[in-house]
Amino acid sequence: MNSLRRWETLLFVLLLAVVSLNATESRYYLGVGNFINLFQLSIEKSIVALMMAFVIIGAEIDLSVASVMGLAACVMAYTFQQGAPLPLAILLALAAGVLAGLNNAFWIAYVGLPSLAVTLAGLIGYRGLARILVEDRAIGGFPLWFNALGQQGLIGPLTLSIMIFVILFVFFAVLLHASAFGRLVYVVGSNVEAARYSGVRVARVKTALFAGSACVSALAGVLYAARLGSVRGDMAEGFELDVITTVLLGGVSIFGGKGNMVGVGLSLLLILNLRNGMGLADITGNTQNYVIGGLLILSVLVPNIYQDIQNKWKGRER
Amino acid sequence: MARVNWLRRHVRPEQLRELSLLALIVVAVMFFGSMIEGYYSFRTFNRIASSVAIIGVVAVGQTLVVLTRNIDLSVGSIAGFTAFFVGTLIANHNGVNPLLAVAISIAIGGALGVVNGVLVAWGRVPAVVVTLGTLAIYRGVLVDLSGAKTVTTDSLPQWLVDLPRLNIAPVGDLDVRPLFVVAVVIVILFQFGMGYLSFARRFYAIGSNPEAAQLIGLPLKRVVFIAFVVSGALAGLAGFMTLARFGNITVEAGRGLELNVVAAVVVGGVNIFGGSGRVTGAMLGAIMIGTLEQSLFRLGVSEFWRDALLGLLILLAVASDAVILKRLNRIWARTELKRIDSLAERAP
Amino acid sequence: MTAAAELDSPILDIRGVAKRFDATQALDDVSLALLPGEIHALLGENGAGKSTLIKIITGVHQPDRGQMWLNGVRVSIASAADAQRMGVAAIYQEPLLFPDLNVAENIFICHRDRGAVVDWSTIFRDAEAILAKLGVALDVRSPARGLTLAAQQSVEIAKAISMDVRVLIMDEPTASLSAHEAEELFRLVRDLKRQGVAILFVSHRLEEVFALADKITVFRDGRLISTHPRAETTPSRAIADMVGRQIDLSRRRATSARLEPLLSVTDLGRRGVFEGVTFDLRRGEVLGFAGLIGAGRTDVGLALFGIEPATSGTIRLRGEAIKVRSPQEGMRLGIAYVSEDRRQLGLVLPMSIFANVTLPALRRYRNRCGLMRTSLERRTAETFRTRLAIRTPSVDLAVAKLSGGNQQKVMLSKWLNTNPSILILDEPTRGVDIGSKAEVHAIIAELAAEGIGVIVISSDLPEVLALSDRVLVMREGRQMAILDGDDADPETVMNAAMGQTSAKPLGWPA
Amino acid sequence: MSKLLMGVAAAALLTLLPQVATADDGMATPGKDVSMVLLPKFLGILPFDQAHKGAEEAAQELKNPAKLQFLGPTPQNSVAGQIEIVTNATTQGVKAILLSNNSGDQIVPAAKAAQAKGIKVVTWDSPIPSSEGEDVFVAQVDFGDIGKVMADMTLNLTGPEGGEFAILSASPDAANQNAWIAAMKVALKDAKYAKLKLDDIVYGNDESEKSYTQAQALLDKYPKIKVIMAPTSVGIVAAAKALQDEKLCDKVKISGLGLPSEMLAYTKNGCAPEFALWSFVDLGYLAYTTAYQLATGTLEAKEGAKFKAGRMGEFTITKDPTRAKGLRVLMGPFTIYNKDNVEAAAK
Repeated sequence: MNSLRRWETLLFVLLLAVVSLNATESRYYLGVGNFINLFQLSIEKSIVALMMAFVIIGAEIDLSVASVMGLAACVMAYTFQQGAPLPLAILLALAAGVLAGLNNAFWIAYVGLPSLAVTLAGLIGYRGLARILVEDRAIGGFPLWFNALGQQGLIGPLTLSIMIFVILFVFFAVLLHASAFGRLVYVVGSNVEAARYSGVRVARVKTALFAGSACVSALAGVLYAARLGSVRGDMAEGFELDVITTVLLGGVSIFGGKGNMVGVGLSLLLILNLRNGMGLADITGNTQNYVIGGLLILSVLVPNIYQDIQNKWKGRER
Repeated sequence: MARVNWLRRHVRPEQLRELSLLALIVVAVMFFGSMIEGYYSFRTFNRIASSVAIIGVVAVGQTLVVLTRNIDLSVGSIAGFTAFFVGTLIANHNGVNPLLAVAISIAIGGALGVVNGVLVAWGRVPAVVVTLGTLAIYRGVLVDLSGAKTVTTDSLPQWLVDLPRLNIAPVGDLDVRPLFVVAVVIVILFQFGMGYLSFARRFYAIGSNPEAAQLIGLPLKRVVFIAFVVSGALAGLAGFMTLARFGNITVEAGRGLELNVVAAVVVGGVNIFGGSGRVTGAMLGAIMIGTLEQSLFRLGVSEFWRDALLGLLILLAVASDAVILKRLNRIWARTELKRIDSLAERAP
Repeated sequence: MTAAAELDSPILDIRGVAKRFDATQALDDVSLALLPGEIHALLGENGAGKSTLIKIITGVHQPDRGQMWLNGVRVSIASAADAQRMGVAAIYQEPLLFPDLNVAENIFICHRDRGAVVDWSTIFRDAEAILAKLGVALDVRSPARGLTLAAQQSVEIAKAISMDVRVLIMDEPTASLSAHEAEELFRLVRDLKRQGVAILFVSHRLEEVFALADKITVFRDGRLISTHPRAETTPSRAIADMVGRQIDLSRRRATSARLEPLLSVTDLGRRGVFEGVTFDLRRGEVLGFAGLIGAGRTDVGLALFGIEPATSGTIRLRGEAIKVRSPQEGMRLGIAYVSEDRRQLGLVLPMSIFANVTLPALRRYRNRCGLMRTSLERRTAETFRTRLAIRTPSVDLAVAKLSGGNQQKVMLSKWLNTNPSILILDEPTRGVDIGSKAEVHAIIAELAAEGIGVIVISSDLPEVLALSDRVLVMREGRQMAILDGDDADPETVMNAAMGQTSAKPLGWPA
Repeated sequence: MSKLLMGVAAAALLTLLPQVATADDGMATPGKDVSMVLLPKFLGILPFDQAHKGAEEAAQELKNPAKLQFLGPTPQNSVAGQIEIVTNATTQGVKAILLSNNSGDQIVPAAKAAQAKGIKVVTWDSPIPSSEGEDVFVAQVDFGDIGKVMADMTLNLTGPEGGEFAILSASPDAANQNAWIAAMKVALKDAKYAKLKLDDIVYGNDESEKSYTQAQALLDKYPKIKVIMAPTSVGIVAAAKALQDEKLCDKVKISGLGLPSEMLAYTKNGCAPEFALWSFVDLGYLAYTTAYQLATGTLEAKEGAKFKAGRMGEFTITKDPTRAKGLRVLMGPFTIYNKDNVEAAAK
């Protein structure tokens, strides 16, 4: 408990440091427009990260999120191109996402396979399906209202995606921390056997986790398509790295059962500001990628080292 | 009954698993052969062989890592990193001794593997986290250090450019190409090594029962560390093979290799929970993937069916390990018990 | 092997060893000498310090203070590998085999001197030779996966022998063995003894200890209380030393008036696990399940609760035939199962007391929007805290921070909160201190008096006898007997549990 | 109707033109502080590096005190990366963005936002297909001409009897590639090329491994194929290597757009007897000069505007005939390389 709170404090201090560094280093940083951009440029990943937090707290992992994003976008584009009205195409895309999630859930929750292997298969397989649909083409030419939803502010400068993100963040925070479902996710993540012996329908909880994760990813995929105005088979490739990093950096334990939405929110802000700051300092996306990769490792390594030191210290105290 | 017993005594469930994969490959080849004109040709063989070579070598290292209940997702980045830097080195110093170049490749790969190994074994960071991180880091460092350059064939010495089409032992039209030979040698070496070296048996022990390994004092951390170093070193070698095969190396070389390799290992029957699986199985997995990769597009269907099928194959492989193999093991154990019982009865 | 002259000087001499973990003094100034050709038994309740001592001897832990002398030389055992090199080996309750390695490899896994290359034909031959010496028939080429527990223990012993062991530590090696298998094991142990090996034998079964040991040492609260040659002590004295006082678990008198059966079980079975279980459970009755570990008692409990559903037989609840296919169904029918393994199966350790208490009945604490009513949860937890005297500063505390006895009470609260009509308690006092044990017993009696039908599964025979109205005895997945009230004396129960009719079990308090 | 309107508008522009031209005469004013971002499709291949060199050369000549930022995404992240870089550059308030567009029209919202803040968006190498959000496109050569040249080179290699060929392109969203392929298809309608048959178009995504295997795949799938046309510098070398490794250089030929230094060996051994290219150094130089003049106000992005681009001489902004809308500066001819001139160019 204590160490958790300490982690969030650390994140907060880091966030303050990054914000003040950015503010002194770049005079363009503090501005409404930049803050909107900062969110908007990674908004889809942020949305997916919210649900990924649930999955990892439930002691599972979903590597297929980025491929599901791509699959949903491609299903939408393909059916639209085949003549379906766009709202219908969007519904089909979301349905495809849910199906993908249910497929993951079936193998994990009912057959009992490790989620790492199943979602790795999903990472490869769903991407394959997406590319079968659109092959090497780029499909665009969506109605203007659709592109506008992705690109322009809906209320003031706030875009639809940002508003969806904010609503989902509040919703998921309540769901995780105050609802019965959230309680069950923690229970399953902490001790799945105890959950089973307490009459918890573990398979159902896991199904909800993976279906939810895929559904949110599909939504994010559609939003991504709206923001870019066109769809390609390789859309969102590699996003899973950023999403998982965000969640782990937020203090969610890779072994499940630990973590909270405040931490995830702080880690999101930290990563977004860090990326934005580096972007404004003309550091390319590539460098940003490996800084994020380093953060991912450090977010687990540092608490480990801290624990070691603490143990040693205790040993000496004796 | 007698036949079951014969089977039981001579074939282990794991070998049965490999045999069925082999059968699946034969079926796939026959299917493609019936659908595609001129499929049974040496060209097809060469094509599959050279695409299998690189995946196969890395899959051998990945097998060791997976045996210890870990995973190495950074192999693609390691291979790319090595291919690029050794490529640059050779481009700048055309006189570099070929063997030295190979040694440097292995050393670079091994060094990157050391980082993974230290973080996993001593830093106690889960392998997925470490290697997902180094996947990004190694690639990122490569792009930054490369200064936006490309290694191109024209800057490489002739021996390297000619390497992939060199024919070691011409058997009629059949070309036996060096890359494939390297892969086969590595597989044979490791197959025997894993079977006969005392140290290698510890990989199985540790993946089989890590708690017990700890209690009886097996060097758990060292073994995990070495698994990552070997995986890195072989990925480095694969980097050199990539350089030789493609000649032109951009900073993107080897991207996505890790997915193929993990797929090969899992399809090849190496248990994702560690402890069981063989190098030959991983190689068969690589051959299955290579066959799909090199054949599907000739059917006239989208090349991307390969990925969809690959996802399905992984699922089926893991599911069959979890469900069918467990049952087979139980049957095997039961017949064993019966045998002991009857022995005990005979000798009171 | 060992010269007679050396017989008096200890192989392993432990002098003044102490070890502390955080707040607990796990071992305090313990001195112990193991002589060659001697079986030295170690007794003590859970947490008395036995396992800490074993871990220090095998190099898993380092002592804070004290010395160890091996064959008259002072040694420090820094790792498990060190211990092996010095000829110190341990066999645990759960065999530590590698399921994917074959039998021969398992036997020789600790050998570091067999060269870098495995010579399979030699290793198979050597393994066969060792097993033949032990009189065990096993295929040395087959993997350890799928061997019975007894066979696995044989492999463990073969492993110890192969290393030319001088000190063998056996930590509850018979806990999972059938009587016949245990007898086989003892034969091997006596063989080793004849060869001059010093054996440290840890067991909870007094009858084994008194049948086997030459010397008996009792631990309590990390201290060595007494060491006696077997001839100079008695089981009741040993128990007194273990608990610190003479205990009197007075017999619960069976209430005479019997109502109609609450639960009727006929010929219940689960394929390959247990079969032919038939009994009635009445309201207000405590039915004891006795038997050795692994006799299938827990499996019957799991089948009744629905975690591992039965595959044959019928269950009737208040006369109506029911099927229990999942824990949810079990709970709906008013059945509760309190698991034997608190830490793994019973509690969610990092979570608060109240969250654990309300977990099975989560639905009742949800408002219409699906949000948790935590104040109501806290109130429930407070009720149980008072009722069962759970000692904790707050119900918000993580369960992990409670003592074993209080954790057990949280488990009870959790299931009482589902208002069960049938309560299945699996090893309700395992790892619980003696004071809490009495409290738990009182609670069980109280619950029965309230009309709940209680099934108590326990390996602690005095406990079963003291608590139960009737005792059901199981052995190797079969029901051996149901003993009514006064018929249930220790001898009868043990005879039924061990499948013997003649041999009187040794060492039970008279 | 719209044509008429455009005609009127063009006429109106023409009348305005002399005034603009006289205002500053299309001559650059050196020494002005103009911050610029040079944004290639992605980092890591030679042509873009050459363009960077050319741009730096121009920057020195113009004595621009502001450092030129050379920022690019990684290939796998090209679209999102380009959008991010354009957006950040907009926030930073640079004066001009030099973009080789790899994002199709996906870049439009970001580019428009940049223009709204007064930033000049000059595309080079690859334009924005709809030309929205773009001030002017600095075209290396006329895209229609490339189509014709590609058709000619193919016919040269197959000989008059014609035959089957395939195209190995970069990414499906690269506007320049798509325009060239489209132009080639138009050119193929001419009776002269009636015997050429286009089998397939495949994409190597500017990754050499993917391009290599795609080239192999073409050889397997179309046994009668005679030419692989690869209008991308990464694809053409990879395909040439594949052909060489397959020992098929005597039956199948490679052609397309490539760098002489990288193609030297293949031209000499006959795998790729003929290919074309322009100077990326010049392209970078011209793009920089154009953007500098637009940003300093000595040039306006209007049809007919003339300007001097240092060592490269005078250029005129015209309508882009290869797109529905949009303006372009046409750099000038490309060179066709063969065994006679490739060695000299490779140095």
